[in-house]
Amino acid sequence: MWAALEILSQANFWAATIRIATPLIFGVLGALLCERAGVLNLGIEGIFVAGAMSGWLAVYLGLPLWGGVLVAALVGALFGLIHGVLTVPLGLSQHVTGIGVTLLATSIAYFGYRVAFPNVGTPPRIDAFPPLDLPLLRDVPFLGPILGQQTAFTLLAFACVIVLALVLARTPLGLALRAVGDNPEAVEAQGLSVVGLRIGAVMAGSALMALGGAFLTLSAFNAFYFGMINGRGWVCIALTVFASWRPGKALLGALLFGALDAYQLRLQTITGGAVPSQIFLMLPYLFSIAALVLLARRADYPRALMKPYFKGQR
Amino acid sequence: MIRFVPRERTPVWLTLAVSVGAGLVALLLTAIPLALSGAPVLQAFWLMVEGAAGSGFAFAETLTRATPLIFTGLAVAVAFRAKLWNIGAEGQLYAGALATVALGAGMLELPPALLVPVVLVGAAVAGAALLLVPVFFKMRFGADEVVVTLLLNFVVLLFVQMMLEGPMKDEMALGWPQSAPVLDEATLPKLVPGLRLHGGLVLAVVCAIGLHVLITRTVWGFRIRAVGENARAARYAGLPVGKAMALVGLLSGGLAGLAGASEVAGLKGYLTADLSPGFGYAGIVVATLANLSPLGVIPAAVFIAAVFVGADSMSRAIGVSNYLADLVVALSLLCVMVGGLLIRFRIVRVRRETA
Amino acid sequence: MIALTAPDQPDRPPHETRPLVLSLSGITKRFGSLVANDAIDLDVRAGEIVALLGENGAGKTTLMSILFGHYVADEGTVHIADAAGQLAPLPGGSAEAALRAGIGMVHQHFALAENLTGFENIVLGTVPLWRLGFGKATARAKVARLMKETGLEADLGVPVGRLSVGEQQRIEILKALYRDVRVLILDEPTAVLTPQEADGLAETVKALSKKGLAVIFISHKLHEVLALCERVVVLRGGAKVADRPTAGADRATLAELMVGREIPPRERAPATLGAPVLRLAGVDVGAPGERDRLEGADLELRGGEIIGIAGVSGNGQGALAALVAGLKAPRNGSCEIVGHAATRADPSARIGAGVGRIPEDRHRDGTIGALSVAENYVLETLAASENQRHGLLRRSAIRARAAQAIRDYDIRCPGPEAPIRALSGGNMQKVVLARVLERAPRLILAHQPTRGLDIGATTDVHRRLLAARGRGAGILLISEDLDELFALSDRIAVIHAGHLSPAMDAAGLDTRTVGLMMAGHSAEEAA
Amino acid sequence: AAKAKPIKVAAIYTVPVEQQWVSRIHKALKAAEARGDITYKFSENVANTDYERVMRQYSQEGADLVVGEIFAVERPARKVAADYPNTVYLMGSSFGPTKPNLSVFDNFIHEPSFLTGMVAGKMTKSNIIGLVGGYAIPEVNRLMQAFMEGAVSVNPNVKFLVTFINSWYDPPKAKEAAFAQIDKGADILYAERFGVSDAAKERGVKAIGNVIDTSAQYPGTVIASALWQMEPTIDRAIKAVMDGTFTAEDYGPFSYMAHGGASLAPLDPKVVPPEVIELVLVREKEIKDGMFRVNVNDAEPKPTM
Ligand SMILES: Nc1ncnc2c1ncn2[C@@H]1O[C@H](COP(=O)(O)OP(=O)(O)OP(=O)(O)O)[C@@H](O)[C@H]1O
Ligand SMILES: Nc1ncnc2c1ncn2[C@@H]1O[C@H](COP(=O)(O)OP(=O)(O)OP(=O)(O)O)[C@@H](O)[C@H]1O
Ligand SMILES: [Mg+2]
Ligand SMILES: [Mg+2]
Repeated sequence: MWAALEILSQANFWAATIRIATPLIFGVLGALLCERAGVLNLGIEGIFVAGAMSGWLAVYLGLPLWGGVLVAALVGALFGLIHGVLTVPLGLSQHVTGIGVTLLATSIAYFGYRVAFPNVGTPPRIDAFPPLDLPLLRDVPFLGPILGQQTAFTLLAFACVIVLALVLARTPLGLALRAVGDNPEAVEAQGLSVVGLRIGAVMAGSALMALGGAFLTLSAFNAFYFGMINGRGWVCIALTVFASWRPGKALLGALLFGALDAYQLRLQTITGGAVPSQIFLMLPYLFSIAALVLLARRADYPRALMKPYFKGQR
Repeated sequence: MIRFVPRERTPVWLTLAVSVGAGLVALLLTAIPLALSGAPVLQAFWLMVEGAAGSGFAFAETLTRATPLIFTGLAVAVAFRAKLWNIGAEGQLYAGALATVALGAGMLELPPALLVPVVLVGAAVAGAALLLVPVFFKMRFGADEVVVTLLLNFVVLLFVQMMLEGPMKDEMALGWPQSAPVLDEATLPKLVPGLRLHGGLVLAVVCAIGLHVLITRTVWGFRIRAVGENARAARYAGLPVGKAMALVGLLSGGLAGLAGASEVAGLKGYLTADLSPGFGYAGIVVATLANLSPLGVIPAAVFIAAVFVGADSMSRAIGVSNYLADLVVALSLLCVMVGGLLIRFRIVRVRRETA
Repeated sequence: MIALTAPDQPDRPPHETRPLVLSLSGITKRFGSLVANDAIDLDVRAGEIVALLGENGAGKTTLMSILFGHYVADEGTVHIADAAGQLAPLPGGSAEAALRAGIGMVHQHFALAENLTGFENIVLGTVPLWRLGFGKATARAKVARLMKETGLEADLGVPVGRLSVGEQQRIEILKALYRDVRVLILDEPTAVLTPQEADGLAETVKALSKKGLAVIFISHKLHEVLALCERVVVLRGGAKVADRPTAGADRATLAELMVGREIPPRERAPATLGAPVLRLAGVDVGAPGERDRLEGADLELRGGEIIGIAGVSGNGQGALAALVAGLKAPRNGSCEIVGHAATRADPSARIGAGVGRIPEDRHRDGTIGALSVAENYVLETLAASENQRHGLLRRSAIRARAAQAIRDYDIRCPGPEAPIRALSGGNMQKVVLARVLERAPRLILAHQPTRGLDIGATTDVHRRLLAARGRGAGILLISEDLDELFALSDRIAVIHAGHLSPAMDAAGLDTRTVGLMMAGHSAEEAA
Repeated sequence: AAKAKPIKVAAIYTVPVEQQWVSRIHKALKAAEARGDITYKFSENVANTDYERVMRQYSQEGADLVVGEIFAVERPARKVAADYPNTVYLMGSSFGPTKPNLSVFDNFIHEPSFLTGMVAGKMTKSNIIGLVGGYAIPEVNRLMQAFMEGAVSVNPNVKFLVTFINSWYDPPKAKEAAFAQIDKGADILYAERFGVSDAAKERGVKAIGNVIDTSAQYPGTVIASALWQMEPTIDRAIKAVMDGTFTAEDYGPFSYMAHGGASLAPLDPKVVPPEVIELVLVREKEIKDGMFRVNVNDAEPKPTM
């Protein structure tokens, strides 16, 4: 019992929490941006794959690490454009288009990887983002070791939380994005383009999702594997509701999920013999469901979520 | 600038032309990766057709793969009709499969005429029970069912793994995590000797017809549609909204559960954790292609299955990486969806200037 | 703020010499085979208030939507004066262009983002999107000045979704004025306002027009039109059939112009009272903190009479209606409906007891848009043996009865199989009415039964309600339209802040008294 | 009947060819192709639902030899083999061969795994060794068990941590699992999955390789590896097909050290103390000579802390 609690006092546990949470932070931010504008983006799982693959490939082919990050974002935005065009002006079902985009992005990434590397034994590697070297913080007890294990890519995630929160809350663009997810007619009637705003939001959101994937191949690890996204995208969709579509809560949700995952990995090493490993692996999902059920009443959905808007039609 | 104007009626030739056109565009797009990987494009297309329907074997394989898709497609169609966004058919499929081996692998000793129905009902109940949880959460707490059903997929899959490594593990399988095989008495009959086609297909078609009748002809079907279209008005009109949603949950989860039973008792014979390569998710695609019509689910499922089986065997025949198959499915899906749009709407160019 | 800061002109120049600000010519718009606008010409001058009249579906909203760039005309041109007063063509299909040219529109169905505050809704789209901030201080000052100048008061700091319709309406207008418009379109702005609010709006509009603003005013309430507008333009079947000064016109002539035939007057026989069908004693509905609640209500409604409930919406009518309709249960007190004690929230039990319910919002509560007319017609009686046998729908029988109702009630629609969402509001309401009256209910709840309906449809609804009363049904009529209340009710009760006044004989009441009571004065003070 | 070279070989894998296990088969077949002995086609990531169809398609096309892994499709695979007597099958399987044309193999590299366990047992200072695996299947359990047995054989005080991540390819997750074990005190990690050695390298602890040799990528970190060579198995099967002598047999033994199917990667004296190397080499010789038998234990390994 004591050992189970003691885990919480380890700096390494918190460091792991942040590492595990980082791709989720990107993913949840991306998903909430899309949904704030009224578009559910189930393409997320595939966009993660495409981001992981393209970011990694770019670096493998010689681009600097941040170049890889940029490439991943652009690839994500491209799939966002596909999803956006199909669901916004064409008004196709957001569920199915999303699943289609996941299939498309995944299969393009896999097929492309296999065409590029037909004969590899072990997947080739790159030099990933190194852990941060923070001259002053390094010596701060507890916090120093936690931050010292992170990379600059993680800082980008935190920066994105702040930027997105500010944009949504404070800027004219944020105002328009929130409005278009609530009532596109209101946006149209104020002379703004519903299609432009929504596609833009989906592209930007998808770029963020792709960064989540790229984090896995450029920072958390240094090679691309088939199947390595392993459902992380879907988890982000769940966390978006948990986060009530707010960037701050998105950060919280991702960290919570990361903490649960880091915790179960440690708990497994203690009690793994007695309890099937699957029980631990279920924990984060069960916890998410419980949290959702408890918080559901307070979640305020973007009212226009999943509702296509056609100008000049009622 | 373009606008979509709903068509008052769609001529048959247009439906045909658009369907063919969508297929052609999908092929055109597929030609790009094919050409990039240096494959003979035209031959590849021919091989695709051959692979999906070029022989009795090929077509039976297509139908075999379509069978679970019909079930999950129906499961999604009935749920989406009622605006119950069930993304959890995958998990419900596994729940049904689990029930199938639990009941059919030796626990009960009954003649086939009894054991098969018992197993099917058990699987349906298991799938339904799994969906009723999110339905309850939705009705009682307003919890978003998209998310809950999605997350339950993970939980169920882990649970299945746990059972297969633990209590339900087949000791005869030499350690590999799989269940004991279902008894012969619980096995769905094969339709054609030597082919994998099995009784699940017949059951799937029967379910589709049954669901069609239920939705269009019965009082409860009416209630489901009414609740789905406008739950507020349905409640105002005194319809039993809660019961209708529960019924939808039962039907949807039950059908997905049957998909699991059909795969286990009809095809595989036992349960492994990789029973389904995403049949539950594909069900969403199938249902939407079918425009949520139960009868439409059948051709939609066959279409998706044919594209996959055809593209998969084509990739093998010309020696291109078989990841191509998923790519072809994705492209076909998106093209067909855009095509469906052209069938439902007229696209009108509008002038910007009125000068 | 060109329009509002222009020097006040106490002595307006005569009509013709005022400059032209807007000129539509030959506007035609078709939806499929339907001609919604048929070669319409319309000129509007600065400072003019023009009424646009017509039946439901006559094409008023369509014409204005073209002007505002929501629709694109198939033929015809729009010219609008630029800042220098020069007429220039307006590019079609762009709300942005319309806004830039100085056109503002208050939509029939509000175009507000409910998750934004009033202030945010107003400034939305007025600042380039890529700007980091939007000069909140200046914007706030401008809105404050506008509110002061126009007297349009609203809480700008809370999400719009939490405001009353009246406040939302005011924000819609402020939103348009904030853009310094020269032409303001008001599409049925008073349909959801209380009489007091409507009067206030009229004053505001008058003041604005004095400063040079041109106003196009759409309403089905002819007395408002007569009081406010200088000129009326009438559309019928998409075509312009009249364009004349208001002076010298009366309600009857306008109605006839719109409908193209004479409107028969309502006939109201004296009441023959039956047994009580609704009895409330000390009934509470809704939690104490709730806005729309009922506290200690006493009421007795008998067969053969109509009791009108007057009140500003949000004062408890919703709770009362929900109680009678079976959506809510009484928290305290006793409630007896057609001889049964109503203790639970159970709509189907109410229907079974013989209550006919006409909901306030026919789109959200009354009908299911995607289902057919026939299906909506039998929505409440599915389980009845004439509609089903062994759980199977008797589809041809249902269709036949719906076809009969379509004939009886003169419901204009393509047929019983047409989805009800394709029907106009008036015709939709007739389907609801047919459904309710079919079973000869003992008690009828009529909640805003004619909101948004044109004069023809309104008259028809009134006629049907009176006929039901004649058959011995008791009718609880909840309405914000005092004219309607006085025209139909035998007795009138006023609801304010959850408190229901005793029902008073309508013959002894006047609109002023009721208006004061609606504002919270007691009966004694008001009298 | 004898067949002229190159014979037609098709392989069906249920995972991508990068997966360690499958990569060994793929590599051996590629080598045979390079020699000109065979023409080689493969399908990777084939779902078990599709496995039978793919088997039939290759058989139908006239493949002489079909290689693959039928752990989850044992029964249907045997039916297919019976239907195509002109094709022979060499399949990874938990069961025995089926006459006349289906042979089986498996990764029996528990012997070198035992030896790597000895290295680990000798070299751990904390007496805590961590094992991170994908799924607890026999092919994984067997090696982990042998490894643990080897470690205990030289160091009875050693304790084990075991984590399964429930995925074949999630290196970031495997890495986190490894970090968790290091935090718990493990100073040697058994790297069943990609990602574990990376964690070891980052934290400066040691790792034990498995199936493939990654010591070049992690110099000084990976201190010993148990390797699997599929060449003896594959080459024998190819030869049998060419000679027309292929029969249903168990190729399992050809993955044993004695046949060169399994080996211990060379131990680096700069990393592993000479006395340990010596101990291990003695045991290796005993195994090869048949003087020492390593148990095949397919039970799921449990942590012992
Ligand atoms: N988006 C649309 N698609 C098809 N038809 C339409 C559309 N909008 C309007 N119409 C048609 O145009 C006609 C005019 O409708 P419009 O809304 O302009 O009427 P209106 O005069 O504003 O009626 P009301 O008084 O009820 O507001 C309607 O009869 C309708 O058939
Ligand atoms: N989406 C649509 N497609 C086709 N016709 C439509 C559509 N929406 C409205 N209409 C047509 O518009 C006409 C008028 O519709 P509208 O909603 O303006 O009626 P209304 O009387 O104004 O309703 P309300 O009183 O509720 O505002 C109807 O005759 C209907 O046929
Ligand atoms: Mg209108
Ligand atoms: Mg209207």
